[in-house]
Amino acid sequence: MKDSSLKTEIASLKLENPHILASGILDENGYTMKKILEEGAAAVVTKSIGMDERNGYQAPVIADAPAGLINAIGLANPGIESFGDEIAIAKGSNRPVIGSIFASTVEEFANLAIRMQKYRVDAIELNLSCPHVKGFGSEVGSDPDLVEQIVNELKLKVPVPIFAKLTPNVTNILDIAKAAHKADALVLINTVRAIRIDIHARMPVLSNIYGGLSGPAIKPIGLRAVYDVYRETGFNIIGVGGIETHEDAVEYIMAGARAVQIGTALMTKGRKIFGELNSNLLQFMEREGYSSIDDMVGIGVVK
Amino acid sequence: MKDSSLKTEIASLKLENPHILASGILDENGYTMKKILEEGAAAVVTKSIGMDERNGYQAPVIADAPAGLINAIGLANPGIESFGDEIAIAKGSNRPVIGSIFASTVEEFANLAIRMQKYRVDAIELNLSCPHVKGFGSEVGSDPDLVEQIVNELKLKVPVPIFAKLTPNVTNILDIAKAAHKADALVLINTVRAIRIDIHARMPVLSNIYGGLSGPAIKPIGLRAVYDVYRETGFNIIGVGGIETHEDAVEYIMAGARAVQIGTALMTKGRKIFGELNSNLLQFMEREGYSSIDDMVGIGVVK
Amino acid sequence: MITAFIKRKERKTPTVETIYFEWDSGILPGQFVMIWVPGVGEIPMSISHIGREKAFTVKNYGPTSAAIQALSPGDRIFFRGPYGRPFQTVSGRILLIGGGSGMASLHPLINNSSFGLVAARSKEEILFADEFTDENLIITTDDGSEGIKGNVIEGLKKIDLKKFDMIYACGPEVMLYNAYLYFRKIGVNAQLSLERTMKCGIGICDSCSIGGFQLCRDGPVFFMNELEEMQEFGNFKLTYSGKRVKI
Amino acid sequence: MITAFIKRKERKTPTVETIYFEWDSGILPGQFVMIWVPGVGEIPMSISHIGREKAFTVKNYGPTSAAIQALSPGDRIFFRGPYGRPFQTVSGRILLIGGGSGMASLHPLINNSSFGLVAARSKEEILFADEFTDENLIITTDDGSEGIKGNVIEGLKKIDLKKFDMIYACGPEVMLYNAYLYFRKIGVNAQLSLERTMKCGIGICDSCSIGGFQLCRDGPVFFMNELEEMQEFGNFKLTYSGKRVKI
Ligand SMILES: Cc1cc2nc3c(=O)[nH]c(=O)nc-3n(C[C@H](O)[C@H](O)[C@H](O)COP(=O)(O)OP(=O)(O)OC[C@H]3O[C@@H](n4cnc5c(N)ncnc54)[C@H](O)[C@@H]3O)c2cc1C
Ligand SMILES: Cc1cc2nc3c(=O)[nH]c(=O)nc-3n(C[C@H](O)[C@H](O)[C@H](O)COP(=O)(O)OP(=O)(O)OC[C@H]3O[C@@H](n4cnc5c(N)ncnc54)[C@H](O)[C@@H]3O)c2cc1C
Ligand SMILES: Cc1cc2nc3c(=O)[nH]c(=O)nc-3n(C[C@H](O)[C@H](O)[C@H](O)COP(=O)(O)O)c2cc1C
Ligand SMILES: Cc1cc2nc3c(=O)[nH]c(=O)nc-3n(C[C@H](O)[C@H](O)[C@H](O)COP(=O)(O)O)c2cc1C
Ligand code: FES
Ligand code: FES
Repeated sequence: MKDSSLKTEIASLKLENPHILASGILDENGYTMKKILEEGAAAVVTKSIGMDERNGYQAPVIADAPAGLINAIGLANPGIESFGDEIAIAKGSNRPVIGSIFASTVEEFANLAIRMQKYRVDAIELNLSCPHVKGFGSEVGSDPDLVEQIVNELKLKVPVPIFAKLTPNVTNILDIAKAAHKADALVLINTVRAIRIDIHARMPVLSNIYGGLSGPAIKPIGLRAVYDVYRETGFNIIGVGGIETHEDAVEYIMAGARAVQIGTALMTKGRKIFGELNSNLLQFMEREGYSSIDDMVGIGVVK
Repeated sequence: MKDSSLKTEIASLKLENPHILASGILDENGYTMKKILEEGAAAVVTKSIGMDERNGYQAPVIADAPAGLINAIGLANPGIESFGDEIAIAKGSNRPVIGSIFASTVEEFANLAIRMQKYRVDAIELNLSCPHVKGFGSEVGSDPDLVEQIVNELKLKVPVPIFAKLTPNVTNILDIAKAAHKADALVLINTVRAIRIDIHARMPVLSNIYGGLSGPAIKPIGLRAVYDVYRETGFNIIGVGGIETHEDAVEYIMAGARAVQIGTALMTKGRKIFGELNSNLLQFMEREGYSSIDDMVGIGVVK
Repeated sequence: MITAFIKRKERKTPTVETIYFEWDSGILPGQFVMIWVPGVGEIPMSISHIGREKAFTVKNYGPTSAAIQALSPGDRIFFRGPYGRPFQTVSGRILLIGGGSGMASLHPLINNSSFGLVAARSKEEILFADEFTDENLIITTDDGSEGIKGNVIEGLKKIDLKKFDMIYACGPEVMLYNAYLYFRKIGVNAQLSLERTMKCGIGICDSCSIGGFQLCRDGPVFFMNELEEMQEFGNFKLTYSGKRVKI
Repeated sequence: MITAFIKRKERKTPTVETIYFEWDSGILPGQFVMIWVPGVGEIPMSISHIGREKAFTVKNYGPTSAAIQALSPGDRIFFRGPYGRPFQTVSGRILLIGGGSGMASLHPLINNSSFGLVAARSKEEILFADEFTDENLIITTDDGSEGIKGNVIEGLKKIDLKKFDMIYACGPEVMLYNAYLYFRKIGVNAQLSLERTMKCGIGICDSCSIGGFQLCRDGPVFFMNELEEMQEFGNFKLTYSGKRVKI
């Protein structure tokens, strides 16, 4: 037994623990974000925000899946103009707020980033990976040239750390990761393209037909992405996909992640998950003799 | 209530029911295949067979995953030379045996297909999709030109139906599906690239590090592939990925599959699964008023 | 998705219908399901009848509720749930305060001795009032076409709230907020079932949140002391897009 | 993957060790686990001690079993299971027939009155013989260094098999096949625990199959009548690659 610390760093962003709320889950309302930070999350990523207000898709926007969930919220968001209030409320917690943005062009990404920065976010996460909205997300994020241009432009325009969130729905995620090499960290992974059909209704459940699969089902896919990218590049990585327990978080950290994000587990475990992860991870580290998160990063990777 | 029939056809292959044993699961030993056909499978696909004997990877070759399984058997097989006996034993059941083959060049595929045909298989399935062996499977199957050459060459060389089994580990499965358009049917999907790390051993569980995720976890991913390809092309499709119940099978059929394959469910349900699927599917069809499988193919697809 | 068949329907008001179906599930008063009409939409709906035979009582607001009312006996319904924290039941005298279709979620609480304060726009829209005895019922209508003319507060003023062991209320947020302020002034405890836009119903999308709580999961029923700390209650809500607006 | 810590080890023969560990799981006689030595390999192993304290008894055959024996008390072990259909236990007199490390899987069946036929290559390799009373024990060794010189069948000939309520046997397939033929001739029932190459342990890879049955799941224990219909028993098996070879 020794004293262990949960602290970790991603680029210049200092975190009290490695557990961050993932984008799109309980992060549209400032009061909710504030509550989740108070529950123990080291930081929250906001819902992905675009230039204009979007209603997203008509419900049903979620469908069940084995050990997971399929969603097609459709990038519902109030538009960057209206989002400052929510960030201000969330920042009342004095913990980092990471602003997620989505767009279809370099210019829009830059525009959004500049405005997010004015709202005093602590980092900006680029959603290059939403799998279910035409013209955004993974359509942008599967083109290495476009990814490179967006990341490079943002690094020129805004001083806060830039995180690039990538899609697993590509033949080779390494190509995209390398294209985003100027980002301060990569966020791996977003959801996996998926469908659910109701055999009695005889049609897809989601009003948008397609959605993104999240939850434990995709954990082995997320781990593969983190492992691959870490082994080949050594980049800063934030792991996300199917994390429900501290063991899942450790698996991602040993595959190379310096922090992790939690999304769908809010459904299965509720907001209290952050407190549980923190105390269970600390116990694990003390029992196994790790003094810091850094001691564990990438140690599961076979060179 | 009316009389329903489970019969279905894929190209010229007539099947008593839509439930086929997937390649790589309980299909290396002729006696096992024969037993599974006797249990009610409409057909079996053999383990993927190559030119030469291969031991595959050292155990551990499987690792657990949420609602699934990760495997890296490594294309263990006795080589085409030695496989005739097993097919002969399996064919004692008088039900179709589909020979699966893997190779890295067009010539080897042709060579294997010709020899499979001599063993009197009823169809040949091309494994263009194994995700965990370098130089084979999905490395071949993610190159549309190579896929097209292989399929076209085989259609010239062998008269039995040719099924092309595709990988979901690509940016756009439609491109590959279209390249394989001369195949008599497409088999969708093979496993999804994945990793499992043991946090106490501090290393990947599989001796090969990487493996392929199968089981219920990938059902929404397989359905997406079937739905997409069926909607865009109307090709004959055999659905595979995470099928455990007749509802799962119906979901695939409504997404456009004319038959389905079952693999990992043999682990959770045992060999008796085929009998159960047959009787439950028949009951469902009678209750819901479908007289044939054909009545259900693709009806869940929104045009 | 759960499916069931509609057994029968009862028209309750010009806009409200009760739809009965068989569902073998233990539901508690105040819980709800998400009902899906394939090709139309999915909306939250309280289970108004929780015995062996289940029912919901739906008001025709817009496309999805209209599509539900357009279904016939024998038709299939699709839903998921049950969701939500139910009303906490107590022994003793209870007061039920329902505004409009809000009576639907209170319906399972009605018993021989319960007292009802039923509010509606007008006479035609009064819901479930016939299930209370005459001496245990007060009606208010906005237009005065029956009972007291005015809103729920006008009705509340006629009642000695202190004689009840628990007060239950459900209806539009403005009504609930005013009732809440009144209860606070009088100093009585109560359970209020709120409504917000709901997309997921399972506590992840944030569209139903109120002061950091997810109505679909932490609620829809909240106690007075919980409402106290919810900065947004009666004040702000987010629209379908997530835009903050005044209530 | 389950993990536990080694408590202690006991050397049983020059090649065999019993390794004790704590594992809170209900194991039945004849069941096995897949033991993983990270970086080396994964192999099937019977649980030889199934009480509160568990143990397996491992013979040094090759790389993975050697690596297991190289572990020390306090070291972590990794395994998954328990797997397999156990021995069916009976009340009455039982005969246990073990060849080599085959005694490991029979060990949990040993009781005060059980009779043992323990076969080994030579004196040094005799396993668990000391757990039978002298009058209830026959030993055979291939080289005659102890007990009867010869194989198990030589020992069987000395025993009146009919007086046992059940016979249990475990060892190399050639031995088991000959025993099976002998039992059939005499007309007695028996349960035989077989061995085959195992990769998955959970009934999907086909590497352990025998006559259509998966040894890891339908077995490893089989009854006489089941062995009867297994065309491959004592005859053919598949190698690690899946190639059919004569046994
Ligand atoms: C816990 C709870 C219990 C309830 N119980 C009952 C009950 O028992 N009885 C009852 O009558 N009512 C009940 N309601 C209210 C009921 O859910 C609403 O009346 C219902 O949502 C109305 O839907 P509609 O489609 O008929 O009408 P509308 O409100 O016109 O349409 C709503 C539909 O459109 C979607 N939508 C809304 N705004 C937008 C937008 N800007 N862009 C795109 N889509 C949008 C919504 O998700 C929904 O699918 C309850 C509500 C809650 C929260
Ligand atoms: C149900 C069951 C219970 C058992 N119980 C016991 C027990 O209690 N005690 C005991 O001592 N033994 C037991 N065994 C036998 C034990 O599992 C083997 O002795 C063990 O597999 C030997 O492995 P090894 O690595 O030490 O030696 P080797 O046999 O030299 O190596 C085997 C290893 O190599 C792999 N391998 C084998 N052939 C090849 C090849 N051609 N190419 C690549 N890899 C290959 C195998 O998967 C394994 O990992 C049991 C076996 C079974 C089936
Ligand atoms: C309901 C829902 C909404 C989501 N919305 C977004 C989003 O707006 N932007 C984004 O980058 N990711 C979004 N995601 C993806 C998650 O941030 C995360 O990458 C993914 O769900 C995998 O993590 P999990 O398994 O922990 O949920 C969403 C996921 C869910 C389930
Ligand atoms: C243990 C195992 C071995 C497999 N081997 C092969 C193979 O040799 N060839 C092949 O085409 N697919 C192979 N597969 C993939 C399956 O045929 C199937 O495509 C996949 O497992 C998804 O179906 P399931 O979820 O029903 O298992 C294998 C799968 C498993 C689990
Ligand atoms: S409806 Fe999604 S959080 Fe409540
Ligand atoms: S070891 Fe794989 S089927 Fe038995």
